[in-house]
Amino acid sequence: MTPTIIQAGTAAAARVDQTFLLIFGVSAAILVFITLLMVWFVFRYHHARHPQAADIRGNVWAEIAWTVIPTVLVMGMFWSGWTSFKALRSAPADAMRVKVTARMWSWVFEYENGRRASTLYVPVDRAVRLDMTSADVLHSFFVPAFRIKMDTVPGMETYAWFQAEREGSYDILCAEYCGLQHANMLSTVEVLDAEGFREWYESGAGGDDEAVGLMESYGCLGCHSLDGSEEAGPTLMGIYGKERPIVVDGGGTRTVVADEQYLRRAILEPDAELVAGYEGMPSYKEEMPAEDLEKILRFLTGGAARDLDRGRSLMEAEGCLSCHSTDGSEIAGPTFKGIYGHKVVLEDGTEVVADEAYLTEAIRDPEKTMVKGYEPIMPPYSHLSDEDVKAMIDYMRSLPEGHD
Amino acid sequence: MPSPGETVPFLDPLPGRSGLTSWIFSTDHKRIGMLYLWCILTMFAVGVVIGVLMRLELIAPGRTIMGAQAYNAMFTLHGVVMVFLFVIPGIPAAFGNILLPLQIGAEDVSFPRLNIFSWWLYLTGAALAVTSLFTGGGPPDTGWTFYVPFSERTTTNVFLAVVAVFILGFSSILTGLNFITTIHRLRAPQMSWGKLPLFVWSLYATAWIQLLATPVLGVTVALVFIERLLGIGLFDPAKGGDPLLYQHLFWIYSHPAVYIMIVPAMGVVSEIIPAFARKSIFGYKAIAVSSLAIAFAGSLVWAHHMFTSGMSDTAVLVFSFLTFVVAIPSAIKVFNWVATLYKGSIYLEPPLLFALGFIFLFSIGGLTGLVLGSAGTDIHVHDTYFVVAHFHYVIFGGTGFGLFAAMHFWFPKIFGRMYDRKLANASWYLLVGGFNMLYFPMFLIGLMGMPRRYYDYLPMYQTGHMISTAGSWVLVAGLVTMFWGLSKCLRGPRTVGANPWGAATLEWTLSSPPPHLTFLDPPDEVPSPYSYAGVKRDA
Amino acid sequence: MHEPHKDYLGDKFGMWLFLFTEILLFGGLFLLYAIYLHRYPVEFHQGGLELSRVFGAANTVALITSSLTVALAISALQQGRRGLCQGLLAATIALAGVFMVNKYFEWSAKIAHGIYPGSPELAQSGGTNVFFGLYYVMTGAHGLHVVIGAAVLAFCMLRIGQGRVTAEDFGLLENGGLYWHLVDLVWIFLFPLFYLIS
Amino acid sequence: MTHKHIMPFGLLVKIWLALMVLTGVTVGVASFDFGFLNVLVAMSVASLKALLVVLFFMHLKYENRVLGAFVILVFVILAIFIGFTFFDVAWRPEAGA
Ligand code: HEA
Ligand code: HEA
Ligand code: HEC
Ligand code: CUA
Ligand SMILES: [Cu+2]
Repeated sequence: MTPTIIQAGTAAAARVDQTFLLIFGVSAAILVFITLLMVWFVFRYHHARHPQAADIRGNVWAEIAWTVIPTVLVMGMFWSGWTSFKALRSAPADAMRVKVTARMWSWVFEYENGRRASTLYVPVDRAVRLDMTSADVLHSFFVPAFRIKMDTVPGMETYAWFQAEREGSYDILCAEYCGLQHANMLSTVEVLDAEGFREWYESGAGGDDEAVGLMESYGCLGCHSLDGSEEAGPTLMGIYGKERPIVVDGGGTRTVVADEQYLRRAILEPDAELVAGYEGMPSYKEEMPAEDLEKILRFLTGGAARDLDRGRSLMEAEGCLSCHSTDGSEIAGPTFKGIYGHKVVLEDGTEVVADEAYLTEAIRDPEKTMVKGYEPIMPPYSHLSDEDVKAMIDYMRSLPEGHD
Repeated sequence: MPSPGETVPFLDPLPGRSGLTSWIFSTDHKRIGMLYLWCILTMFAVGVVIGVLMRLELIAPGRTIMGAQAYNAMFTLHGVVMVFLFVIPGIPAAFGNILLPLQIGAEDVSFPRLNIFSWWLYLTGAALAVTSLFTGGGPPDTGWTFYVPFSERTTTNVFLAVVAVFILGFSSILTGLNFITTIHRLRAPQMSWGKLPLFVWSLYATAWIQLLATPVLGVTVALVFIERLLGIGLFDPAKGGDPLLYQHLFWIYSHPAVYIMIVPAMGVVSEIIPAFARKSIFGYKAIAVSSLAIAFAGSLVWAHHMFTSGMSDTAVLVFSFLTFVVAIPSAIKVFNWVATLYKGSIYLEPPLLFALGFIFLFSIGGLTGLVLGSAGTDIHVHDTYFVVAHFHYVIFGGTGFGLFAAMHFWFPKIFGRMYDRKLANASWYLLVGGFNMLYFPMFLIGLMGMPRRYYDYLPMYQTGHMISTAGSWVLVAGLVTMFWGLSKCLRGPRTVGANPWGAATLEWTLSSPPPHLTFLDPPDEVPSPYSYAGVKRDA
Repeated sequence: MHEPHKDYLGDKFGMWLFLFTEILLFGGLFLLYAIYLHRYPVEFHQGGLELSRVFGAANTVALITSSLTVALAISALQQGRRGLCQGLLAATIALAGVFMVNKYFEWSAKIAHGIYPGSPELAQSGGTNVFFGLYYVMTGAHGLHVVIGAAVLAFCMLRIGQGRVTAEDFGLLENGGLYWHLVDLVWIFLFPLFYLIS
Repeated sequence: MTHKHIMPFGLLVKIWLALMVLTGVTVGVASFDFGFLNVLVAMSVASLKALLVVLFFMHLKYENRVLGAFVILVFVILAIFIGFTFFDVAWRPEAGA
């Protein structure tokens, strides 16, 4: 029994607890009253003690009393319940916003700066508003300590909010039945102090601290911001995947998507593609060693995990690992252990070798490559970029079959 | 010279008509009621076994006796069997069929052939539900609520399960239709509305819910079927549909359905309490009217199951308010029952014990229903074990105990034999004790945030789950004792006279068991159902 | 053996109760209709334009007329005019046939245009898909009732022919007629909701 | 047999004529555009037609009052089911609000 659950973690939760107390108090009193009365009557008017029953058929005043009194009581409960509900629903306008996407069977939290995570990091004493949806079936976002719960519905946006009063770690549970792994669709809210949160948040925006440090040291940050504001150069916040207007020689612009290759070129040969509206920038071709470049690129493309490699962290965040194991055990889908290069039997009986092309298709459009013996429950991951998919496949390659 | 039909007890064969077919093709309401009773008890046994297996699985976190898929199928079947095959038909189809015509002095129900047809439908539905276990893509794993989109996606055998539910719904509708017509048309001439036994009133109110709410369930599950088949997308957001509308349609039926479950049990209690207090029921009119009020107001509150579903806050306001309104008629009943005991001359026989158990357990269940009806608190406990505890208290503690009370009350009438009262009393203590041990901890872990339909759970909930599982064993012991006590005497001679309890409704004027044909001519005189002056308990 | 006595009013009462369940069965679909109309007024408007008013109106006339013929058939039977009654019933069933044939052409035209449940053309179209989804489900359910109703009336004809339903004992026909009127009743609402919604 | 009330042919035909006229009216009105009023008009006409069918073709006018009350009850319940669902759908916040 952890006290973090029993103790209300937000002011709104404390308000809800008052309603609990009111209803439980009144109910307990009524229950005890009725029960004692029954027991007493059965004892007192037992036929041995009271051989002749009285002839009483009713009493209008009694009926009125026990209609009116409960009515008053329940109206009180209703009102208290409604006001505490309002407290749970009234998100302050300046709340920090986090996008929540539920899918079988994991949570993805997306911050305003584009950082994605599967654990919800928030600062203490700051209102957080969660805008939620689901990628497949119904789920429900439930944090017992904050007394909040809201279904995530595909095709619809719902919301919840909270303002944590204490630092700590609070359970997130999925409270709407969603299939096989419903019970394991867990995560946590990590409430950090303001400083700790800022650090985490910005490391999210800037890859690991090291990458930010590097960019500082190379002077990138002298011209580019990481928070969206415009300086001498375009901001680098959320640059990855954006459409860039590139100046064409003879006038006008064309559009290029900022993928990894683009970013690489932008750093090494900035003059080859100039973003409209800006002057040129120095080339780093000579200056920057390959490993530093990779670190910065990794940061800019959002694969910013500190301790896990990019493929794995992506697969954790996207929820792959809630259905696929990496250790040979079966969850809902085939294990990833030793998958690369192995033969796979498909639903229609054909055999294929799990090479890069196959695996890419299996991730992007799983219905096309249904593996025999599994349910068609894997959602398509068509939103993933080529780099992301490649990183995942590289990670799978790193899991060769053991000898057992 | 009376025909054999007017003298031979209905349990015994008539000359020249014996064997199984004289039962399964019978149009006699008493025999049909018995058919229902056996089926329902069988389904109860199935549901109970599944329930105990679920408890075993939950004794510790992680896998204990089954995998996640198996567990998900278990609670789905447990819910479907218990709701659609046990409690909904339970009291009305079994005891209602046997007693309704007897209590109003009618020869039979209005449509006897429809009556047996409805049993056949029940049997078909039950058979399909059981078949869904072993065929297709495996037993359905959606929960008894069949929420979309999951129920449209899972590859398990949802098709068969929804067909079963559709057919069972039809069966329930036909029973309701039959009862309403019977009560309107076939009351003995002297049986005015003001003299109807309260059990009949409760059946009447229930029948209206069956009639008007069940078709909505029918069309809802039919839509799930069609969606799975054709993928029209009426509930699919990618195709313009709205998954929440499924929930509205489902609960438009399924909330009123909980009153189909409880109202007949309330009727049973309203018969038993005055009979054993030897005193007229307190507030006859209030109890009768409150049954109708529950039936009507119960149709207005369905969306209280959807406070966290993403529906509008306005709807939360309205439905929370109405939910509190529907609690009031239940409160009125409870107070009238307790008042009936006042200054009675009480015989604490097993039926009364079970009726009092009903009041106690139903009150706990109902009062915790207030926590669920209140918007702010429901957000926290929705879809947790708090809800699981609430509905087991009202369904098992309420309807279940109501059924047990009915069995102990009318058993001598139906079988002409008296059960072992000592065993009956002993089983009551085991049942009440085991029941609270099983379900009370669920309130606590629910408040701590333990979600329902969880195969696995965090370690902090383990103590509660362990106590609960142990409680299920005590409850098993109680049920076994109870059925042992009831069945023990079935071999013995028929010794019970017409009126062992000294009750005043019409069925007690007939021999026990009643003959095949009863009330060929309606009784000339119909006394008030609760006037015990001059009614003797035969020794 | 003892024969339970006939309860003419009770039978009719039971039939009405059964009609209530039918009303609520369709009621669930009308509920969906109302909500989706509220959400997609424009798509429903355009969907309605795509349906043929001529077909719809013709079917309305057919059903209303068939309702008249059953009602006349009942009066005819009560007056003891058995032949007339049989003729009117035959006309009713024929009108049901007209209705179904009409429906068949209407549906096949739509399906030929790629508008059918689950068709790729519809799947992407949001509100329009919902409109046609409801169109197929509701008119389909109604069509099923037309077929059942016609079968019930045919059964009544048979019983009248056998002399088991007579001028004195007409309950069965009356109840069959009630069922048929319900089918008409549902159509009276379906027609404007799908064909005239603009 | 009790209660043998025979509907005269003439009356039935008159009702039929009325129904046909109403059908014509509703089709005719539909070709004008009154916006949402169209739905209202169409539904009012349909309800009127339904009333005629129920009262005369279905003979309800000559049945027991209780039955009439039940018919009303059924439509009230249906109206509640549909109407109350609008407490949800009509008040849903727009996405992103
Ligand atoms: C027999 C069945 C039965 C009965 C009778 C009830 C009765 C009630 N139920 Fe329950 N309920 C269920 C079966 C039942 N329920 C089931 C099966 C579910 C879960 C479905 C699922 O999701 O699977 C459920 C779920 C459920 C929910 C949804 C919870 C959630 O999912 O978040 C709610 C919310 O309002 C609710 C409320 C109520 C209320 C207010 C009553 C009231 O009618 C209770 C009235 C009774 C009393 C109030 C007690 C007696 C009175 C007194 C002792 C006098 C004093 C009283 C006062 C002062 C008021 N129930
Ligand atoms: C009538 C209704 C009813 C009854 C009686 C019960 C009875 C029991 N239920 Fe119930 N339960 C439901 C209706 C009911 N349930 C519903 C509707 C759900 C929701 C499903 C869903 O989520 O979709 C549910 C869900 C549910 C859950 C939650 C599952 C989850 O969310 O993960 C649990 C968990 O413990 C549980 C346990 C039990 C147990 C242990 C019993 C026990 O009471 C069983 C105890 C009885 C015994 C142990 C007796 C054994 C006796 C014999 C073997 C002899 C019998 C002999 C004869 C009859 C002749 N049930
Ligand atoms: C909801 C559960 C689920 C999630 C989440 C999920 N998968 Fe899958 N995955 C499956 C299932 C089930 C299959 C097998 C059926 C199929 O081929 O679609 C599968 C198949 C695959 C395959 C082919 C495996 C083989 O044996 O050929 C690959 C590769 C794969 N997934 C990668 C991923 C990646 C990468 C992610 C995350 C970005 C992911 N999956 C997320 C369930 C899931
Ligand atoms: Cu996600 Cu349960
Ligand atoms: Cu409810």
